[in-house]
Amino acid sequence: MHYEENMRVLNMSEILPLIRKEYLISLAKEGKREDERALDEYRPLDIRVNVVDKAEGSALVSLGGTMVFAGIKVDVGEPYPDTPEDGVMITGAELIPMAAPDFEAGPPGEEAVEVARVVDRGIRESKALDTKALCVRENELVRLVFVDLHVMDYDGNLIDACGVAAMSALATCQMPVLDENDKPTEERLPLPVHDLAVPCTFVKLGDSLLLDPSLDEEKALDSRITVATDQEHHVCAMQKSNIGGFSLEEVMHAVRVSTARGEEIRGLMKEAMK
Amino acid sequence: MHYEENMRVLNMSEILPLIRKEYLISLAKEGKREDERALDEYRPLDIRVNVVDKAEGSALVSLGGTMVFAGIKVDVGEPYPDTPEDGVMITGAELIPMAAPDFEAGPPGEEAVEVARVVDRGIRESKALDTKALCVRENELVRLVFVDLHVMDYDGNLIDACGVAAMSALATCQMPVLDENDKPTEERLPLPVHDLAVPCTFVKLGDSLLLDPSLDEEKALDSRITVATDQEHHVCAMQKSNIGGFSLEEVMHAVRVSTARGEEIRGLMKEAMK
Amino acid sequence: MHYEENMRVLNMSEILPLIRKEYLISLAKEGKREDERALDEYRPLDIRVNVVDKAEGSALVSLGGTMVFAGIKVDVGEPYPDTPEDGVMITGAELIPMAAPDFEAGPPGEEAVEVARVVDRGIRESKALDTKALCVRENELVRLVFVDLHVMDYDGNLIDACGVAAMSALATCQMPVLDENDKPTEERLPLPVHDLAVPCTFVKLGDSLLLDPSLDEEKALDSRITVATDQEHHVCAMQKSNIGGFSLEEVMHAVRVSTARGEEIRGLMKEAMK
Amino acid sequence: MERVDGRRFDELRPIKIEAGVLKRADGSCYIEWGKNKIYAAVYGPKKVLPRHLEKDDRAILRCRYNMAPFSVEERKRPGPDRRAVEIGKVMQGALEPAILMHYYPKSMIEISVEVVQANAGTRCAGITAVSVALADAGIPMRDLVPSCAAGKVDGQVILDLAKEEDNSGEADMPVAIIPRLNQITLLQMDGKLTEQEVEQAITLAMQGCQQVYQLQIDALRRKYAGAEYE
Amino acid sequence: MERVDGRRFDELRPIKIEAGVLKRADGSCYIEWGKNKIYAAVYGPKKVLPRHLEKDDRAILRCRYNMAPFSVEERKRPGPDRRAVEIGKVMQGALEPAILMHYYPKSMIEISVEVVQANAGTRCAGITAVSVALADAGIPMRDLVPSCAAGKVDGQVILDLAKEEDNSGEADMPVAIIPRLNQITLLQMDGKLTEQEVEQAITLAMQGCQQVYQLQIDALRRKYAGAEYE
Amino acid sequence: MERVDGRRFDELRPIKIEAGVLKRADGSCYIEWGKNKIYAAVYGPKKVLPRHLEKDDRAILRCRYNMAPFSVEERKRPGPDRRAVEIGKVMQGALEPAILMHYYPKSMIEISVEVVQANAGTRCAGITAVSVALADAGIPMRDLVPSCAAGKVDGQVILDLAKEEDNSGEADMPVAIIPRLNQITLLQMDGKLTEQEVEQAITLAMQGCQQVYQLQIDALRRKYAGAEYE
Repeated sequence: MHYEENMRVLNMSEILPLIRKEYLISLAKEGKREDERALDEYRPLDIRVNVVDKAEGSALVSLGGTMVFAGIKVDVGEPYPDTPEDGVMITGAELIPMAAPDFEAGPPGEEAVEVARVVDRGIRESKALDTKALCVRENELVRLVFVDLHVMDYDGNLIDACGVAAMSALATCQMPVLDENDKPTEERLPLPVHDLAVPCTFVKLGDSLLLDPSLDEEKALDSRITVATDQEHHVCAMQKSNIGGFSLEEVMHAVRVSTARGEEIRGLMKEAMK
Repeated sequence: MHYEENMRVLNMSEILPLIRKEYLISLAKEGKREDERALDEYRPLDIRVNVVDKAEGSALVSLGGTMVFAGIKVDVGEPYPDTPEDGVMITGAELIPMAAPDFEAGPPGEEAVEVARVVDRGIRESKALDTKALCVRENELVRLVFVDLHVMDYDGNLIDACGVAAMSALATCQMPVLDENDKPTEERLPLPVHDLAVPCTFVKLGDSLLLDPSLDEEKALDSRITVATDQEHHVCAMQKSNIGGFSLEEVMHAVRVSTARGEEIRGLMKEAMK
Repeated sequence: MHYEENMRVLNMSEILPLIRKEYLISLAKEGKREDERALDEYRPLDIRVNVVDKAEGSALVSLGGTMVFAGIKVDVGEPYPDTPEDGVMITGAELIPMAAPDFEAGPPGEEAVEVARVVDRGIRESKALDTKALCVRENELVRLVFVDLHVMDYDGNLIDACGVAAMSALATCQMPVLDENDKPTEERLPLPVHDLAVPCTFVKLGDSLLLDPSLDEEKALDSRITVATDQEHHVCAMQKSNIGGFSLEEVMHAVRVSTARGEEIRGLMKEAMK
Repeated sequence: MERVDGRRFDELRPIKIEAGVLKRADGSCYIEWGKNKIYAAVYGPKKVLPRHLEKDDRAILRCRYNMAPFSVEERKRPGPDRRAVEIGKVMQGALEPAILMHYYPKSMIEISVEVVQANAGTRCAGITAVSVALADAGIPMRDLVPSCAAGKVDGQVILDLAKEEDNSGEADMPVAIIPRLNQITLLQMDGKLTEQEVEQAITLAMQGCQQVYQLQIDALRRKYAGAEYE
Repeated sequence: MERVDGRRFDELRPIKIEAGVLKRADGSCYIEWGKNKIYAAVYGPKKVLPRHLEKDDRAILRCRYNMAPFSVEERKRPGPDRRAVEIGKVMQGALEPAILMHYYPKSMIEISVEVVQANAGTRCAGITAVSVALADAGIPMRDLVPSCAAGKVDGQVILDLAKEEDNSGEADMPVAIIPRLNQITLLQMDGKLTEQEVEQAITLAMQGCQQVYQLQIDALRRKYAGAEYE
Repeated sequence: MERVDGRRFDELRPIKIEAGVLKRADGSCYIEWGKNKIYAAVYGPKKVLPRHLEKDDRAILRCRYNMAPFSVEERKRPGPDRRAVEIGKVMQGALEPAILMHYYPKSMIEISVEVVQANAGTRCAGITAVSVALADAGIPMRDLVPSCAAGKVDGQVILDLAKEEDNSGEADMPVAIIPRLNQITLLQMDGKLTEQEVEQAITLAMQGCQQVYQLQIDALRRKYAGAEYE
């Protein structure tokens, strides 16, 4: 196909030699991957919650060699003027220099911004967090929920690891009840979390879609797509990322796999939260 | 003249070869310019107001190939401690990368800062905007008038284009009336604008003063001077800029031409505001 | 000694050739210094207070060729949540480009941060400033004391020059009394200062400890240590800095000398404050 | 279903595209899309700065999306925020596959989108304008990149949501395609859709892109009347 | 004296050290020290960027100390504050004398400490973890650098203050040493101590460092079982 | 007219200039002008950093104007604000025409003005001090650059406004000249003046500059007693 050849030249990775990419593509054509997974199979996913005492909610997620902490802090503040009855969720991601040799200190780059925003969108749009229930006094005072993603080790597929960590930390978060002066008390109440949104990310290598890309697969990718689904198997967020394109059929394949795998991951999350 | 020779070496443009500068100087000596204007003639000036619905006031000004949007947003806030009875005008200019190949993204550089401050000074000192009338409650609450200059295309003489855009946008700005709780209502009232300050900028090329410099003339300039005048032909702001100097006679020539041309530009502004 | 040889290679100054360092070390071994001081002797220390009218407190300190202004501004604001009954002291240091050919404009680097924090710690821990007496209303409003250190000329040993300047400015600071609306009045009251903390800084050159290092000695240093003492000869802050190490004996030597010299400097400060 | 502005479910807002509107830029475009007013500019190919970003075998593409402080209801602080950074990134992903990047090794193409007035759909309008600006700059491309959103409002999948529809709607999905290759190069979604609705919405958005594509071609024809395009 | 957590005056909090816990880093270490939870990572030796920092005769060392936003009581804004900048600087001064920097001219060693949960003594725990991570990365050193604080609480000099002790205490003094050289490479103090108490506290802290040293060696033994260390 | 401090309309405030007051700077000057206290320093000519700013045929000049946080009524946040950036720019424009920049190709001259106490007229005092510092640094110049403001208070054009006069005045106009060339290299104005008043004010300010010029020469004479200047 003419298109494919052009794309190959266009997206030739600067890091991994072309030959390495060709190898991964040829493997994928046969439905195989370097680490012997199926194309639609996750790496081992380990979820631990309540791992940080100082956070109101927390989770440590390992996805293959990728490791992410999510920590939740709940505060109070003013609502946004256009949503005076809604609590506010603020999601940030830091790709700290510890996590990879090429991560730089400093304000979040566009990679970190995209991770945080896609994770945030999946959770927000699934309505997993009931922001109405986080209103203290309309137009005046609401709860602010800070979700901080701290990436410790980067071995591919940050969005899914961060998404699972954030959702797990939120779902197990115990926020302090306020007294009559709006000051936090010792009493704790769970956050109003009613769903478990799960993002599933694929890369396209040649004509194949690979779920949960490893670092090497990410480096070789033509294009990337994330599909977040909720408990009722609705799609609640999508994000095509990086260079390259998808056909409609490829997108719908990604949607179908995400729905199935999302359900399995929700199972693991529930197990971890017990 | 000994001085002149030294100055020529000193200010030799790094961008335009000396030969190009010499050509422009020799033209100017005969009272001519590359685009066939007279030395004290403006390029075509086009003023359109109310071009942005979301802004309380706006103007789009084209001066030759230079194109600038001015947008006004009116908010409320605390007065400055030393002027407790005055509303506040805040002028900012952004030289966005769209406008020229060498404009960089990021916080305003010294060029953008100077443009904003000279434009601001002309309007402020002319008392065109009645800041006293923008006081809501002394010492407590006043109107804040944000004047944002967004330079889309840079073809020389930013100050004059920005000055005319800012003044035109202010003069046609309809600010929301506040209700008893200091919240904006749907009702609109014009800003209290009582004058139309106009800046006129000249460059010195050799011994000649050229009004409204084109991009090429700016690149070749020895020195620059701006004179802002008001309706009553008072000078309300001056700014000598860049390297080089002026004699007293040259300054006074610039003042006289500015007074005359300023009046013509005020005519165009009034026409555009009809 | 094996250790010493290794250290010499490790810390070889990049600026001063090894030979210069060797010379200073050999001098120090004989108890001598280039400027003929004893190892535990200060350069001439000149303290002048109330040198800036606009500051509530100020001092200009010269220590050899090092020159520092300290200026105090007193404001009001909220206390920190964990110390609701305490006024707040905020110490900042700026190593402005004027002070040395290699000082860069911009936010404070790690050198400036360390200077400010060590000076701050000495004063804070000595309890020289009675922060309780700076509380206006518990949990609500306290005095904020800004200590700004402006280094004009850098000729070695910033910490001691800055420490003496800050302490002298605080001790002579006259803050405005507040009226019933918490607004500053013309009336003045001294800051509640009950001690005079003094930092003494040493560098280690070879096996010798040199008090009050000159610029050249700093450039050649193996390691640095600061000991701040108070009126009752308590140690109230210590800071080992830079590469290299100290034996316990060396540290205790530094403590003893600091106690003695600190007392002398307090004498000079009191003289200057008369 | 009656839409707020009387459009059919598969109807675009009025779109006006003009190529070559700026003097300094190597290529430019102005687009009015409903109440959106957006400028796009292209500079390059030019020298890469800083140098270490240079690629030996192809150009690099830098995309900037920015809103003027007065382009939205509440004054926006000048300079790109996190939303703008993300849009810049997905714009790049949408456009780069259409550009023959390997024609210009060791060089840089810089793209700017400036939103002067915003009213839902700025990223689609921006991408649409940029690819016209790229053509205006003479940058060789596989194709133009038209862009258009679909969404779900009141239970129905519709094309090109206006601001009021977006605010009250159940989902919004901006899409960009390379028509000749039938590839989707921008795809984002927020809201809630079933699998079937996702397919329906993408299909509708792709049809919208085809309409936008014609408008892009028309704009270039108007600018380069007599010259052959396609 | 009865300490808040029942420890003797010269007793450390429980310490758990694990070497080699991160995949990407060249060397790494996880330490739990009382309620502190801290990761350390080492990258390098690698190329120096920016180039003008390069030294012809030795490596340069860059130290970063950072706290996660959720690691403390009040949420911390992301990124190092002034306290973190100072700690990074003194950590460098504590560690560099133990590293054979001249083995790697024109190169750079990068050290990161990330505090995930903080509870007094993070800089000592961080330095302790970093020197294990340096060993894990195979960087040649004169020795490990154990670190430990002493302080004064209720008039008595004690070892390794817990958070509650630090808050109510009269002085805190973090110390790090190079055991083989018997050199103090970290020494800070705030509070009020007499000359005698300073000597007592340093001596006690140095004894604590010796205990920590054994735990560091044990951790490396566990990781590199069979390999010889010391 | 009676001025607030009893001066004549054409009288300067008391001015004290001292050259060579800093140890590290290549040239320096301290000026007290009324209640203003200002230091100026010059470094260079030196290597240009960053390199890409280098000019093949001449030096570049960098000007920094800064106020200490405690130099004004309300504490100023450290670092230059927009006003300071503008003053740095006009200072450069005022001074550069007097410096023989082409004597030092590929090099950089750095100028700093630090205001320790401010009381109207800091930019004029700063320019005056800098040109003495330039002479102290041995930088070859066409001439010194004296600077002085004129303004209008209570309807009258007067020289060198004090703070109280500036606050209540109708116009302020800082001017700097190169005396030998009779060229105005700094000229700013805010307020309201007729054409005639503009001419009157410039003329008065230029006369003030001539007085300042003598003080500059005196200061250099004191410093370099015996050496010939002029």
